[in-house]
Amino acid sequence: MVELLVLQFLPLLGALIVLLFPKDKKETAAILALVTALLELLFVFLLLPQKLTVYLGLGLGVTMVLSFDYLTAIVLIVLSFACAYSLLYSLRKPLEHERSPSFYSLILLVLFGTVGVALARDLIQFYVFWEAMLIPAWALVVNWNEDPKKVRYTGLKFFIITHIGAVLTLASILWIYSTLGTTNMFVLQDLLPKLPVSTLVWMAALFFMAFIVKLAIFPFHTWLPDAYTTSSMPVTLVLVGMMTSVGIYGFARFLPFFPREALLKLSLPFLIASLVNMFYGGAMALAEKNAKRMIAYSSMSQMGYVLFGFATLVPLGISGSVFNIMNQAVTKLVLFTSVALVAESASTWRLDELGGWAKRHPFAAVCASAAMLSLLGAPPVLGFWPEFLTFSGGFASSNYLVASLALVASVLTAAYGLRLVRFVFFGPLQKEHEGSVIRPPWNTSLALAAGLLIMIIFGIYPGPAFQLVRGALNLLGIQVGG
Amino acid sequence: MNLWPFVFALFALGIFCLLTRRNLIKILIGLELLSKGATLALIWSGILRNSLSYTQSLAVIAIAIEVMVVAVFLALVYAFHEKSSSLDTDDMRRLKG
Amino acid sequence: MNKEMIPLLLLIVPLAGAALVPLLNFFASRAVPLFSVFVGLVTAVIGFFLLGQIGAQAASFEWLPGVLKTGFQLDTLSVVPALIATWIGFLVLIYSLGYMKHEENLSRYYSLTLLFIASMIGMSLADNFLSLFFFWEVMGVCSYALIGFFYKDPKAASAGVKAFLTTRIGDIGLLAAILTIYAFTGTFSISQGLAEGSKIALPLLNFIAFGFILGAVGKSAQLPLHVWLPDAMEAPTTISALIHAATMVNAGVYLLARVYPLLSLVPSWLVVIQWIGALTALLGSLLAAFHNDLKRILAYSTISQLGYMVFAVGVGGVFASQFHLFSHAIFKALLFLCAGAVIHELKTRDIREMGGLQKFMPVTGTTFLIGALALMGLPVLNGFFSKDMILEEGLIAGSWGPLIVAALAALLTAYYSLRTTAVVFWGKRRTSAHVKEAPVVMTGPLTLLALGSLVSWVLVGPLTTSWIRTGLEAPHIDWLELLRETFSSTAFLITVCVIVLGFLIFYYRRNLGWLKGKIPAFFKAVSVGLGFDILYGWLSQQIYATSNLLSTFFEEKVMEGINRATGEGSVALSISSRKMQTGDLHWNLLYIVVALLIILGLILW
Amino acid sequence: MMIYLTLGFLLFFALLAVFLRDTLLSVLSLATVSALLSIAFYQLNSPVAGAFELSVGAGLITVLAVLTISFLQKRKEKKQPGAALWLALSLALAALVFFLFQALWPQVLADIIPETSWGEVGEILWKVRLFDLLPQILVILAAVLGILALLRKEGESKER
Repeated sequence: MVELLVLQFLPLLGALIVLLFPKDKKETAAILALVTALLELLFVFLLLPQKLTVYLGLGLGVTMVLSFDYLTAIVLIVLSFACAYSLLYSLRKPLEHERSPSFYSLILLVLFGTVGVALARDLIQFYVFWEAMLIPAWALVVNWNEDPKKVRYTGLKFFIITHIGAVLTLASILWIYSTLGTTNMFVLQDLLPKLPVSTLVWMAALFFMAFIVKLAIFPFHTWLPDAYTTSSMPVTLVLVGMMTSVGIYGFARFLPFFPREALLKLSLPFLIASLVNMFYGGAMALAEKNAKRMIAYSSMSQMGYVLFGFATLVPLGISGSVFNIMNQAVTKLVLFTSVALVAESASTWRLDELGGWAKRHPFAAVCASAAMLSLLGAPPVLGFWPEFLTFSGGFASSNYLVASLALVASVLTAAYGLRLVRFVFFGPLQKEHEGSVIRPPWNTSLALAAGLLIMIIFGIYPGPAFQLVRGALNLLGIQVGG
Repeated sequence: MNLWPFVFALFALGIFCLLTRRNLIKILIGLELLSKGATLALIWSGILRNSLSYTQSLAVIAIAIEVMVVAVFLALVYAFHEKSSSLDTDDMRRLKG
Repeated sequence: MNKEMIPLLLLIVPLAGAALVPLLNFFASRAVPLFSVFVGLVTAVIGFFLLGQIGAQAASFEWLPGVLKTGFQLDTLSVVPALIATWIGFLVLIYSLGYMKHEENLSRYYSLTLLFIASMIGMSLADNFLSLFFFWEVMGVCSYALIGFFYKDPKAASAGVKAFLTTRIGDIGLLAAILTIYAFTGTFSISQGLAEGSKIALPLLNFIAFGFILGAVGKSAQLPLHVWLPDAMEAPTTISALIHAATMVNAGVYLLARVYPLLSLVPSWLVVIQWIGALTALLGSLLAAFHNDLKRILAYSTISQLGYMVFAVGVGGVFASQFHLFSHAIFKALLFLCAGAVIHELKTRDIREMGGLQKFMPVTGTTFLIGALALMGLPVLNGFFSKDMILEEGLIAGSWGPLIVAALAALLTAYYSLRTTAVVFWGKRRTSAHVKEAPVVMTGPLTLLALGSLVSWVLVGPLTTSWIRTGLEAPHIDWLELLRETFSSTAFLITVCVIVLGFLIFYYRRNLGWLKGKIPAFFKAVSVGLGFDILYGWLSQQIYATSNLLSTFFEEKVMEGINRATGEGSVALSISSRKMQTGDLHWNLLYIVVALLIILGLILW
Repeated sequence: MMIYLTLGFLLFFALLAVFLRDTLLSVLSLATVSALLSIAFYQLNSPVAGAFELSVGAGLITVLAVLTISFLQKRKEKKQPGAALWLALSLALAALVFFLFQALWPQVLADIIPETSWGEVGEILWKVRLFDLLPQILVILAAVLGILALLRKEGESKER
């Protein structure tokens, strides 16, 4: 009972306390925020073996339903890790002048919203937290932006497109409420299968819109490259690590929620959309000349794989996508951070002005290579397992053609991944950047090392992580493997 | 006996005043006419329904509210006049989109 | 020690070594090479113990809970490539002590090499397709990273990318095949998968066979995906010897041999395999005959020899292919390491700048000659017996077309091996560089490998014995029988003919100069590798251009245009609707009144 | 049918209130309207509402409005109302006389309109409409605060 409330409101408490700090105490504020995120992470681990549900009456007939199961635990671990990672990254000396307590407070607010999304078992509550997560994220994108010319447009695009998705989901929620008279997910789980399939198809399609937009599935992807590219790095890390994870979580949570017969009708459109995304995002990443934008597009392309896994509707594929919650977050965080280290030293993100940085940033080179391999699903890094599971889902659901095409898309992924690393780290170093090895700041190194270790350890031995994924899906009634 | 025409006439006059006059005081008068029409309608409906005590109490409340509205309105007028030394609604363009 | 743990230990020791090397680099970077050699030694010793384990049951454990239970398959087919990796890996590590002495980033080199050895062991010993694929990919990653070891050289960086991408195309075929089998049988286990293969419907079986062949073609650098191997020669020569001659490129052949029971269910694909192998053998030897880059010659020769092995699998000679794989690993590693010694001294790879080196580098020269002779298949060297066995299998299978092509390739092989040896080690001295023999850490492995090339065929007896004991099909022959059979077979005649012809061509090569004038197109085509690189380069350019077009036109104009249009449209809408917001009190009041009237109307009706 | 007469007068004064140019005069006409309305209420047998209307509508509002107008116009230093004021005052006086006349003649509609008394209305007000009454007090307080705030703010801004 109290545990879940602590889990839910700890970030909010942290955000409020951090907000009260004076402006000149921003280092303390950052450390406090970091401690909050780490506490949250620790707390999730402490709660991990349990399964809890709390009904919390708020008066006026409103009841909050919080529940903690393995799926929630997975996403909470990833969220608090990503939050701590972003905070650790932004904790550097000298602090950039515009980083203020309110910045750290906003990041914690994003954590609060996402944690709420993960814990919510009431559709309205889910929606409220979904919005609560978008608003601080938007504030971060708009206020900590590196491109003053485009910031208004970017912020507007981010806000409007993500909100369109959210509103469509709200429409579906209201539809469900008006037909079944409740928004409690535990109750709805039994009630929904009683509706006719034709209704359910549309309900589900509307419902998944928010997640589709969040995953940046073509043609709703246009917010992503701009938001990722123009935001300052910690904000990008927040978007990459937390927003995306919550998007995938939404899919994972609500896929078993709708009856299978209805989803079968959506399977093929989703598969095709995911294929389009893979190829389109891959082509964009391949053609891109800005490293940050390239990674942003790669993220979009990767989300195609995630959607693919869900769309197969086969336990293996779904487990691959749930596994991807962990993989995508860690991989993208490490990739962005390590390339950002170079970009900071070279003060450019343009690929044709970079090159040969492995000499001066060897650690970043190692991290970026590992993350790139994870991105394109090559062992012995984490990315191999989710990708393999995703594809095996495709084959197990007998969509041979689509699955084969997805495999072909993975060559495209390899192409841009290798291209990125090759153009940033290999080749001759430009004359004006010659010099000795640069030691990155301790906090960045620490963050990178944590990410790298996670990628390699779980790449070689994915057992514990996959066991968690399996347990999570088991609780949702999906049996993975024998 | 039918008092509805009077009620409507008062209403019409009030609305006419609101829509056509530019002076803020005139707008106040329009509002007042409207509310007086409303009070009259209240009383008359009480007569028709034979619940005059009840409607009277409603009317009392309405009148009390009315006076508050007028007081605030006048304060607003005063404030506006302080700002722009005008009572013309055409000078109140800050609501413009 | 529990005997079941030996294969696991064999896998874990180099893996742990790979993980420890970067750590060691922090504390004592000087000790890294010696430590790696020590790890290699331990691995090699454990490899000997593994010999006693052939056919035994090994421990298995859950890798991916509920999905993948992995273990070790200890039959001769799998143990041989693993042992090649451990032993040649060990020799290469010793050799690296001298060869890589003056390079930077040695911890990266040794760590990746050890990781590679581990993954080769894991790949060959895997008892299920998925862990096979896992290690298969790890090998690819190591190969990519080691090809790009000299990352400052743009050529090396691009070569790594090219190698990875090209093999990746093969890998997706392999993955597709594996997953299709999994979708049908519900297991990744190789033995079960092969046993239940006959239950799979024929179209899917064709798909699976195609996938496996694609995987093998990519990894073993067969036609038409061979283009990455010559470029991979940008790697340090030790790596070329270990990965791109002795071990990784054999993985494709090993895979084909492993899934042969499945392939034999679809005979049409076997024919395809034959042709692929034979044509690759011809192409490789042809290109090797006309190239001037020492390492590239050896690379093309590797391609060609791998073609033989693939051909052998195609005609059903699984044992022959593995026997040749075994021989080839030894003599090709030898050749590469010799070439490495030469390149190390001369700092050039162009054979036209070499010559007359036998006097200055007697050990290297002699061992290179032995390797070259084994390569061309001169009797009593290991290459002779295995190549002969392949040709004999071809004769038995009666597939004449590919066989003739393969024989032609053997002829060219004889020619280019002689040519290379002659140009590099014999004749006039064409360089002014100061040349001396390589140090003992380099010549030692050379001598050992040369010895191996001379006598490794004697092992045919124990090989076939254990081959049969682990339930694979092969005739039992010991080395005496092998001698008798080989010298009395028709294939021997072919071999002798092609070698003699090759000698003749080599001897009269100057008289063949007029050919150059007669068919210039041919020589031009050969000089650009028959245009494969150009074709693929063009294709990738097209892909790149398409994505560029998509990016500049579709993404930035159309998608962004849609965004802007919706934005501007709503702005226009708001501007027009803004006119209603005059800020005029009267208008606002009017709206209120109208709205009230409407509501009134709604209530009344 | 005195009620028609009263309401007819009422409409006439309402028209005056709307159409008179002078704001002060129209405010006074409005006060007359209020007074007439309260007479009408008496005639309709609702003395409580009538009393309220007279005291609040005709009295308080008029006083407030006139105060505001005079306050504003003094600042503008416009011409004094002069004769018009006298006219308005006399009109109001006439209305008052009319009202007294009516008050002395109460039993016009007794037959159709039920009697009510103060006590009854008050009882209803306290018992049935308590829910309205309490917020109303709040509204009054809020209004007072609002007025104070508005006036205070202006004063402050002037000081600056």
